[in-house]
Amino acid sequence: MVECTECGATLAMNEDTEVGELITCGDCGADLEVTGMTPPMVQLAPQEEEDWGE
Amino acid sequence: MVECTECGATLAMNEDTEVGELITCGDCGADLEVTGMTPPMVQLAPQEEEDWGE
Amino acid sequence: MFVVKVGGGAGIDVDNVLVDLASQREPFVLLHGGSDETNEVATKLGHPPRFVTSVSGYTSRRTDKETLGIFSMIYAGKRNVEIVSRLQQLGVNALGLAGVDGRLLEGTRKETLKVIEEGKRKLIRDDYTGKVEKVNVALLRLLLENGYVPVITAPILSNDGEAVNADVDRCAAAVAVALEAEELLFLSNVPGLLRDLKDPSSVVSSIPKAKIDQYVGFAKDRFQKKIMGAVEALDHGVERVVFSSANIPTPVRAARSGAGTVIS
Amino acid sequence: MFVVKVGGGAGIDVDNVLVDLASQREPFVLLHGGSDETNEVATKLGHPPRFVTSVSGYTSRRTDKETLGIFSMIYAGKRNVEIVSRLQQLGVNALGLAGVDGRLLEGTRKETLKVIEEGKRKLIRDDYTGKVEKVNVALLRLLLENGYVPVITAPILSNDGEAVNADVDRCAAAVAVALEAEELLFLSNVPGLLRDLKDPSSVVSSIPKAKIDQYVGFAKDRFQKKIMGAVEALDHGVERVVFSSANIPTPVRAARSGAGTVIS
Repeated sequence: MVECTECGATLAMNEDTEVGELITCGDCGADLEVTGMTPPMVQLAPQEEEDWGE
Repeated sequence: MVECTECGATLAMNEDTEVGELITCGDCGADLEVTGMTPPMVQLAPQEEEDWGE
Repeated sequence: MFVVKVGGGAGIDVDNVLVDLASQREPFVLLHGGSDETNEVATKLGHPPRFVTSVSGYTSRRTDKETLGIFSMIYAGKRNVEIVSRLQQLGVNALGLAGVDGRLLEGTRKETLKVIEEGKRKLIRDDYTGKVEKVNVALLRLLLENGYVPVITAPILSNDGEAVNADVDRCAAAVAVALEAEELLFLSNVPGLLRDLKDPSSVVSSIPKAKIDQYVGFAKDRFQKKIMGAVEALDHGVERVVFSSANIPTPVRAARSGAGTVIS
Repeated sequence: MFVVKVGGGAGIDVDNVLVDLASQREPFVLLHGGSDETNEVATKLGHPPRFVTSVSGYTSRRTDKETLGIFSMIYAGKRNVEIVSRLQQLGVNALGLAGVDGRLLEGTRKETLKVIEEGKRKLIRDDYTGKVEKVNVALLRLLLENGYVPVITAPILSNDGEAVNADVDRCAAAVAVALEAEELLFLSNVPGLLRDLKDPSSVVSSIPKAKIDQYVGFAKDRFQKKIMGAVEALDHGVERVVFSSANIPTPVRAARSGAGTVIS
């Protein structure tokens, strides 16, 4: 389990989650980047100026 | 055996001679390039402007 | 002045393009890719290519530091040297440049990349990819005015002085706009935009820029990017963008006189 | 104006040289090699490097077509891009050029090469090696006058428009002469010409050009070629040639103020 850095909600993390993976907070919808597994840690993922890719 | 293209002398060729090898005619000293093995063939090797290499 | 981009895919007769370019009187600038050969060499070097799909559905080459090195070996090294020396042999005074040279092509490196890999959404941080935003047109004019023909490829230079991978199609569009070229030609192993991918004769011969949205649907992923590049160029002054085959006789002359798909 | 050639061997701190170059006020041109990395990649690609010794005793890289491709990948590709982008990062407006670009370095390809291989004298015909004979100094001046710093490497262009391998030390000498540079610096992983190869402190500090023959004996094969290049440069107007280490603090400044072996 890990706490959403934006709204504090507790998020479940399934086994095969990896560092670098993006998960969405069920409560506030924030995009979170998994930065650690033991212990599980997340941070707000950077907002990316999405464009049609390179 | 093969004939020297410069002076006509007959030259012996040992077994491990290869195409591309240089051999010198015992009689006239010409530098000959082996261009074939079966049958053995030679031609005068180009005169190279020797310099200190690249 | 026209700009030609010749693809790096397998089955593209680059020499066919170079021979035709050598007979052109009008000034031109050439850009080239090298994707297939990069994949081959990367695999042989034990660092096989990986492609990632961005969350909005576009694929691009996963470019970590090692991949960037291999990318430079082929694009800026082997292929650029081969094309430049072949053009010199054909009497064209070609001069090869990667985007890093003299800050010819600059852009922002994407610090992070949101991608989908094996069904998972991931954030990639060590990707050396960027979007071209600036062209050193003064350098291009300097070389053109002194009789040189620029032969340009990636990598480009990021704002903090790093070499980064960039889509050469998009670089071609940026160069065409910067040079105020009338025409931008994309020559590759496809005859143009096909209504039916399996039917090479189903080439859409011409598309008015305003109706581009009706046709984008035909294009598959990579081709959609090419069309985006074309639209960008047309929006900034380029008059005609042509997608045509590199493998037909006199492919440059043909593309300039209506072969393939012409967007204008 | 001075010319610097930084080696491509392992153990050469190229970045150390680039940082020092970035602080130089006087205009300069940089040349670089890439031999060790070329050997590594050639081996990984299953085409390991082979060196042949000419009948007069000089070794050079056996350069068949495939080797030439790998050679271009590293010299003109990966390494040139790395050096140019690092210099740009340091505020130097570097512009990378291989000898083929704009016919910067031209020379005669050796149609045949008489070599000794496994004790046999052989004639090699498909070797892509050449000797630099012409420098496009107008191109160099054009770039220098417009604020660009040329970063030059092989391959060069043969008279019949083929890319060929060439000794970059010799190219550096030819560039120094063409630019009428006062100084030519060779920076590598050796402190200079050593009286005793095993004793790094046995550096010969200075050699008057007229007495070069007394010292050539100290040099082993590859270094003899470097000295030949130096003599050639001195015979054509270059005032000082310095062989010094790339790995000492401020290696360029040190070499310009007497470190290493100075021939003048």
